[in-house]
Amino acid sequence: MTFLVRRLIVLVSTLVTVSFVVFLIPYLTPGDPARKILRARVNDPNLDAESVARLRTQYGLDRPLLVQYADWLLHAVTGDLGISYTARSPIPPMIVGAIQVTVLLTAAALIFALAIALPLGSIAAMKRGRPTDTVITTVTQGFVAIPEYWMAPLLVLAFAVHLRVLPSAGWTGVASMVLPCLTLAMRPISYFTQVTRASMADVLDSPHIIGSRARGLSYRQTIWRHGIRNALIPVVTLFSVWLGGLLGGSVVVEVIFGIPGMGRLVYDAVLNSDIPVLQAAIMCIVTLTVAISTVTDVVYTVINPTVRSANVSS
Amino acid sequence: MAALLEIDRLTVTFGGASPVLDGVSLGIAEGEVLALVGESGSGKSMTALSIMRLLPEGARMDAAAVRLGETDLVAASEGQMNSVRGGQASMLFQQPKRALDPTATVGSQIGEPLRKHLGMSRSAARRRVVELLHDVGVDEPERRARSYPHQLSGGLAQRVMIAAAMAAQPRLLIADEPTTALDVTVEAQILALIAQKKAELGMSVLFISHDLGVVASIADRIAVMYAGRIVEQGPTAEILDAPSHPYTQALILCSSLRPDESGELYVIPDGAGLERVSSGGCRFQSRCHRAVEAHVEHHCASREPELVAAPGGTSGHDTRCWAASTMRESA
Amino acid sequence: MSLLDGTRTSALDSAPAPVRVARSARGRRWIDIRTWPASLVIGALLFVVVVLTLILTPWIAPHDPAAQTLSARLTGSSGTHPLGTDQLGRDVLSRLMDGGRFSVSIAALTLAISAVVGTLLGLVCARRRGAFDEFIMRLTDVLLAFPEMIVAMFLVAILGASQSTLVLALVLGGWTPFARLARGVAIEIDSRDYIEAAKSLGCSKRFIMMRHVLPNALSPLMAHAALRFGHKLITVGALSFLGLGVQPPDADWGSMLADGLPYMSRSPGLVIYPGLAIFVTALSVTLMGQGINVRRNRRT
Amino acid sequence: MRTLKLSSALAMAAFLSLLSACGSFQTDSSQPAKGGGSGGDGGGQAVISLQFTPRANFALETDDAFVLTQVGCLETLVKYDDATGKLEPLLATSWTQSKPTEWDFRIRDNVTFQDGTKLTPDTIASALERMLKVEVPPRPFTPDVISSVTAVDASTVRVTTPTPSALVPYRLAAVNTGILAPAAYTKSGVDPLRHCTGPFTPVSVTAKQSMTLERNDKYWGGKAALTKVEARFLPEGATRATQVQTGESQVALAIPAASVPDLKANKDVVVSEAFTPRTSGLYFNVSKAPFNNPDVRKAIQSALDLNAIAASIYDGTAQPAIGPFAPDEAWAPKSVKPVSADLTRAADLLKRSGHAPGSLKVTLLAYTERPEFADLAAIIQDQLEKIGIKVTVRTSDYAAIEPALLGGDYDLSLLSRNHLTDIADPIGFLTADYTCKGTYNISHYCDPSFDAKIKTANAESDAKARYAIYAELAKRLQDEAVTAFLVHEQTVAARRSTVKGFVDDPLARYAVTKDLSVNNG
Amino acid sequence: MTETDLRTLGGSAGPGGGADGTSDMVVIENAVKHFLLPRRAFRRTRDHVHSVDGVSLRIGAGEVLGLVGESGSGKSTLARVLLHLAPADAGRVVVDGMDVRKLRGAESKRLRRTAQLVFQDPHAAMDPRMTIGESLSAVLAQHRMGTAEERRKKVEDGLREVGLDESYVDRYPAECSGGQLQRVVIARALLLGPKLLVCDEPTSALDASVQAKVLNLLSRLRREHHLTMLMISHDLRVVRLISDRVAVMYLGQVVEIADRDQLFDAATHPYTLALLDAATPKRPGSEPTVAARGEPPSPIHPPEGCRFRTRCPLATERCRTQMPPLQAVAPGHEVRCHRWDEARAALVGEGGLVGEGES
Repeated sequence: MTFLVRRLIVLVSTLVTVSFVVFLIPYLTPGDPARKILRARVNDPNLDAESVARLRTQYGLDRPLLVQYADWLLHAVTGDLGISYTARSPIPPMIVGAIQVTVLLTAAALIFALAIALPLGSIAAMKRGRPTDTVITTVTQGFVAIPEYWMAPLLVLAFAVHLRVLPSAGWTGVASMVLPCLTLAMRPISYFTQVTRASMADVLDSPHIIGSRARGLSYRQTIWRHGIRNALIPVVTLFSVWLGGLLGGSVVVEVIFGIPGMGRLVYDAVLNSDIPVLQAAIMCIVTLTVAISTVTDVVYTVINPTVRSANVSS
Repeated sequence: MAALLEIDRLTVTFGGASPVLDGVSLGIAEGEVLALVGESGSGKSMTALSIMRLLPEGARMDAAAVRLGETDLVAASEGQMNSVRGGQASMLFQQPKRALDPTATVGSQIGEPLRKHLGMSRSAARRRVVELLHDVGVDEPERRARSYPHQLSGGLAQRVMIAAAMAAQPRLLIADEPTTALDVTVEAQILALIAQKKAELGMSVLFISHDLGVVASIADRIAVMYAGRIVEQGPTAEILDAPSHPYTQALILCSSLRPDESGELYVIPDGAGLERVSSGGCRFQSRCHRAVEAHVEHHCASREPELVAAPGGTSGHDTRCWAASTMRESA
Repeated sequence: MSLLDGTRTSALDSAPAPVRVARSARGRRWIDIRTWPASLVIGALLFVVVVLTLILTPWIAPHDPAAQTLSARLTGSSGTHPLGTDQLGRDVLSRLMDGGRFSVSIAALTLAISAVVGTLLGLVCARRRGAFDEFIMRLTDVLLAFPEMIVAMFLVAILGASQSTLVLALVLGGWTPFARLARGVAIEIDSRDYIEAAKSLGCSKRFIMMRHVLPNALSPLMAHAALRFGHKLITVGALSFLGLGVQPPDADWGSMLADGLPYMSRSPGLVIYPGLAIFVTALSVTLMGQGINVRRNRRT
Repeated sequence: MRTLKLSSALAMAAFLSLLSACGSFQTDSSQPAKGGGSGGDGGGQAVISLQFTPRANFALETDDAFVLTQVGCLETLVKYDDATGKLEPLLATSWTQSKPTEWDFRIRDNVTFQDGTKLTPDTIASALERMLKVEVPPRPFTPDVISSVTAVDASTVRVTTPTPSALVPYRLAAVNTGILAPAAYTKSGVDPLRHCTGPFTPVSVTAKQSMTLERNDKYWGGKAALTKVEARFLPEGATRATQVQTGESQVALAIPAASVPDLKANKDVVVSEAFTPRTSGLYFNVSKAPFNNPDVRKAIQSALDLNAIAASIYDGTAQPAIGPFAPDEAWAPKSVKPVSADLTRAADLLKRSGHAPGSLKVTLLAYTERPEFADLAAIIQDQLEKIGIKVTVRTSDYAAIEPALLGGDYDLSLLSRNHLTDIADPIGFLTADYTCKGTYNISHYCDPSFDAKIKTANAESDAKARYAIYAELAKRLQDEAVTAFLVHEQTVAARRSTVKGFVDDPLARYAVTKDLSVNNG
Repeated sequence: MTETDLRTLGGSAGPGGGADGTSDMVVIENAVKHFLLPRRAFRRTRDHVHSVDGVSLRIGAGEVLGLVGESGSGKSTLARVLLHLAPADAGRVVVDGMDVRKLRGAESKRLRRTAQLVFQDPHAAMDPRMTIGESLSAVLAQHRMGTAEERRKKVEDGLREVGLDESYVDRYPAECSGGQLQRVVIARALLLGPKLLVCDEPTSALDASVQAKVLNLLSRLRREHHLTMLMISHDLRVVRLISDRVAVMYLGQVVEIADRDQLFDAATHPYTLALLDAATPKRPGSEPTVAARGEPPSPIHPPEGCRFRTRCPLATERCRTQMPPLQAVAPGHEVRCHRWDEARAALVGEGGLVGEGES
């Protein structure tokens, strides 16, 4: 499986590059980097110059940058992500909790989007050029242009304030997921529908559909056996791209609905200049995103034999 | 010989445009190979797809009759058609690799008609697929059954298509330019394979090609199409040796690539575009050297000739030309 | 790692835009609006109206967008204030027009920089291949791994919130899709016979780039740019909404929307109008992008 | 086979999402019922929306202590009653100054922590000693002002100070000095679950989201009315307001001014406004031109229309300022009126200072943490424009502008200051903000006579006399226009009309109390 | 022959010269072109496609060489090597006295004026966004020839020469049929007055009636412009029609080369014989004959020894181990086969081969 190996190399090198940039954050932000780094280690924002000098040696901040980086990376890899300035507590539990929330939120929104978009896109493709297609295409295209921070307040106004059927904020159960998921799903619905429609249309036009019908498969069987899978290939890719993209992209929704996810965590870290949390959160998001894209490539390979043998066989 | 396939006045139209097929009538006897010959755009493939009722969306098909054996293909329900396709009638395509689903193994696709038409179990179908592949001359059939279309060469893919087409032992094989995309040495192999299978199964073949040379060895009869019409049909030898329609004659001359005394190859004159042709006269009229001859000119421009027995031809040799009788003499 | 090169790029933000170049164009000029698909016409019209309004704001705005009347705050629409007034008694319509200048120009600026940088890099990659290409493509891999909002927030953390941070943040990740698309299209076009023909006819590399590659690559790139524009506009708004973008006293649609949230039930217009402005503007360019794609596919 | 792979991939995705679902909801498996449902005996259940999110693992030296007192869990030895301005017993029943540097507190009997351990002077002493040793001790209770805490006998705790101090009981009213059971202090932080003495027992916490509490049936002060409380941590003010609007919460604290009219319009909601010792002002950098000239400052003071400001962006929830202290405060100067807007006077003053209209260009800093400051800055910009002062507004987060403020490298800045930061006495505020060596002297104001007055006040044990000095100093700040005080803020809380017994604490210490009940009929 | 020799020869041939056929317009010696396949992780070596693997050829001035082979035989690559569109990895390629592998700057422009290419698919060979007039006059502009007016006139003349009227100047490629567009492509190739025309399957995408027309045009142009031509086709009949000599390629190598008549009448390589057999018009009803087994192996891993051995009915042990050399079997007739002397007798049946019964 040289293909997998190659993907892993890209994955690791990406992470190393990104981690170096992330490591440099305290050096890039204004102020004394040593103080900022120490702040995370010793929990004292008001260090005098003497103790800074002492701690600088104690924590090895006077070593060459690359040595420090290696040290930092080693700590990070072993789960020691430092202490949050604001929370004064170890970071990993914060990240784990936030990631679970965001992954659940995004996955739910995307699965919802798929559930809407796959049938819509397929129907549009099968009714190409007819009014059904026009309506589906036009409406879903419009979804792209809806800002989440516009839709969310309007949804809250409608469903929480006026109708009072759904909670306006929080993360306390399935009901509280409905509005955030709906908000988050709008743009994916649009993209998924369009991609499904296009790829389904491509598949419907491809000669192998005629080929399979000429072997006696009914239209339905043909679409089911030879259409859907082919049409799904680009959708699967898109799905995971969104999954990765939304890990950090759900900030707005998390803020509006008061959801304690990754976006909110990073947002707070930025507002409070909580550098260790920022570093840890960005590393985690990037790791996840890259991992997802790797998994996607593998899944893509599994469902698309054309790529598989090119990658796998010699 | 009883006619296995009979097509009577088949017309296919897209939207409001002039028909791509205009009253095509054909018959293929049991065990016979009929070659449908013509240039690109003449309607050969449309004829094939009409028989299978697989015309693209938006096409309108009218026919007095299209009959395969006892089945009326015009009146047949979609369900009946599904059992005809791949069952009684199979099809080969010009680009075999593209006619196979790239995401499914070759074996599973050959197995489809077995399971569908013969009701085989999955495992029985799998065993039979290997036999079929072996029968069409594929080496290592077990391994090949597990491979994907893109892993096959063109010739191999066409063998796979043949295996799939033969799976349910059809009575009619429609081969739509099955060798055009192949190298010449491989083309010969595929032609031989089709001939061999035809002999083994005793099936009829509708062989579509633009190449008269390819057709010569495999066809019993030839039908020549021009602009959506059959312009001439008859026994292979007679069509090739004594064509009675000026288009057939021109096509043979062109295809032979034999220069005349001045070293020039024969060239069919440019005519009006096809869209102008159906104004009532003979469709070939504007390109036909015969049409200028005074005594037939009148008819050629105003009335389209019927497909009638070619003068001096044997029975079954029909032609669609006002000047057919004078043609023979000059040929 | 070419396996997703084509698909990944456009997947996130553009609708299906397979890297395909018109093989045989009907020889119609762009100017001929009669050949434009409806979505392109409607989108372009809307966009022109929006842009003209924003350009002419200093002359046509009914009020000074900064003029306050604290005694007449949060009024509904009236003759003097067609869209009412905000929490400081400023004219909402004038502020919308003024705020739009920030939103649209920042989105346009980031897009323009991204598109030019990305396209040039992509074309150079396609031409040079080798190590440079490899490096740039790996770089796009890395940058694509960053969700855009995270990049923006990362930069805000480093540089502080400001308009220039906003532009920088959006350009940083924004050029990558253009680079990939341009590279893909250019490589695809490069493999065409007419490029080989031009080479064999002794045409200069410059000529091939300018007359063959660029014109043929232009329409997919334009479609992509149009589809990206709406996205940029929304992202700019999102960052301002979160207080990480345009900083007061300047206001763009995103920050106006955020400012209006507390007054939503008293004066829904404060939330609805800025959102609507973003929506309509984003929609107009998206329609244009779709139209260009439709037009392109029609030619194929 | 192919289909199998595809479906297994999908199944895996579904499984993963399920997994994470379990993960993220597991901590609140004991979901409280939606608020308002009446409980079996008495006051039912309530959901309360709080402004602060515990961020420091409930370390009591941080603001997290406020959360724990607000929800009715954490208790201090002494309680400062804001209404009367007096100290009340809580965990301590009485206190005396045995020596100038020693205070003895008598501990209430029969108080047990929610985990069953008994409250003893020893547990109190070790809890407070611990507080003195943390890396950043809370301001009211630092080693600078407290030397040690010891248990004297079975019912007495002694607090020793380095210098004579009259304010020790006030210090022990600060929420940071609340007492938790010994088991609460763990290596990884403070665990408040079942470790309080208050009327409600915290049973579960969802990080950054909520805390669930049950009634402490063994509370020393008697059973509380509510059986169950869910406290939600909602940092967005508008969200808290919405929660009460929709009835998702019964009580919400710190309602932003903008939401007040909406809530007032809702007949199911009761809005209460209460005093808070917080005044926002336009701070001048008096160390440098042009604001070293009192006339310029006074010109600006006169140009501002405080009534319009209070009525507009504060939506009537704030009062025009008469100085650093609000009129009702004990140490406020009597019968002082806000400076009324007088553009003519302002123009004259400006002319007297030698600045022609239009010649003055200054920069105004505003920080984003106070959402109203952006609008406030816009108003000030607009109003100063009228007397020909050109103001450029720069907004950014507080951390970014603090160096400029402390370093004296700015012209004008908006600040909102709490003048009872440490204890219920404004001396800390006056010292930090306006003495020459003040640690937070943003104005860079320095007047030895002012410092001398402060010194006198510090030594004065008679409250009345002290307050008189404060009033004098406050008037001075206002008259010299050291700071252009804008408005006295108020805290606004909202509750459903079914809620009874709610008191909005101006110091944000208490919200859920024994007496709070929800009556759903 | 040294390089200087070639230069003088090439120079002396001059425009329109070399009709006597004594000088060489093209000399290819041991040309090699391998295409590298993408690198794979943890493989030291990279696979490559042996497209052209040691080909030597000469084309005399004014001569037409036919080049025959199946897909993957490397004939198109050879054309690109010749025109320096796909630079050779090794060997020597000389066109009209210019060593194309060493051309720089102005010299390479001279190669472009000397040698031109006609493509298989005329639609792909024209930029869809440019009118025919734009496409053609751009070529002249690139070579700084004439004013805009002169260029337009020259383009119209060029189009007229291939039988198209000036209305085509303003047409877009999509508005032309394949046959018309192929003529445009030919007109474009002739604009710069080349001496050498490389035709890569110029008629295989066209219908029979159009094919004849284009072939007639090429014959006429060849006569009128004294063109040297390399005529590449998989169709022996096309090559026979127009070529003076014919070379047959298989998997990157020339396996047989001879004068046209010699090749068609006395071919001795089994592969040539198979091609000839496939091209022979079949009598109606005759069984298709199959003269080569299987399909061409992958050019990534060509067989050891003789490359045709896997499909050759005459293959022996020797063919497996030894690559046969290209050996002269008659004047101007070279074959790469160990068993050339027996092949013809063994493989050609009673009826003979192409054309033998007819011509």
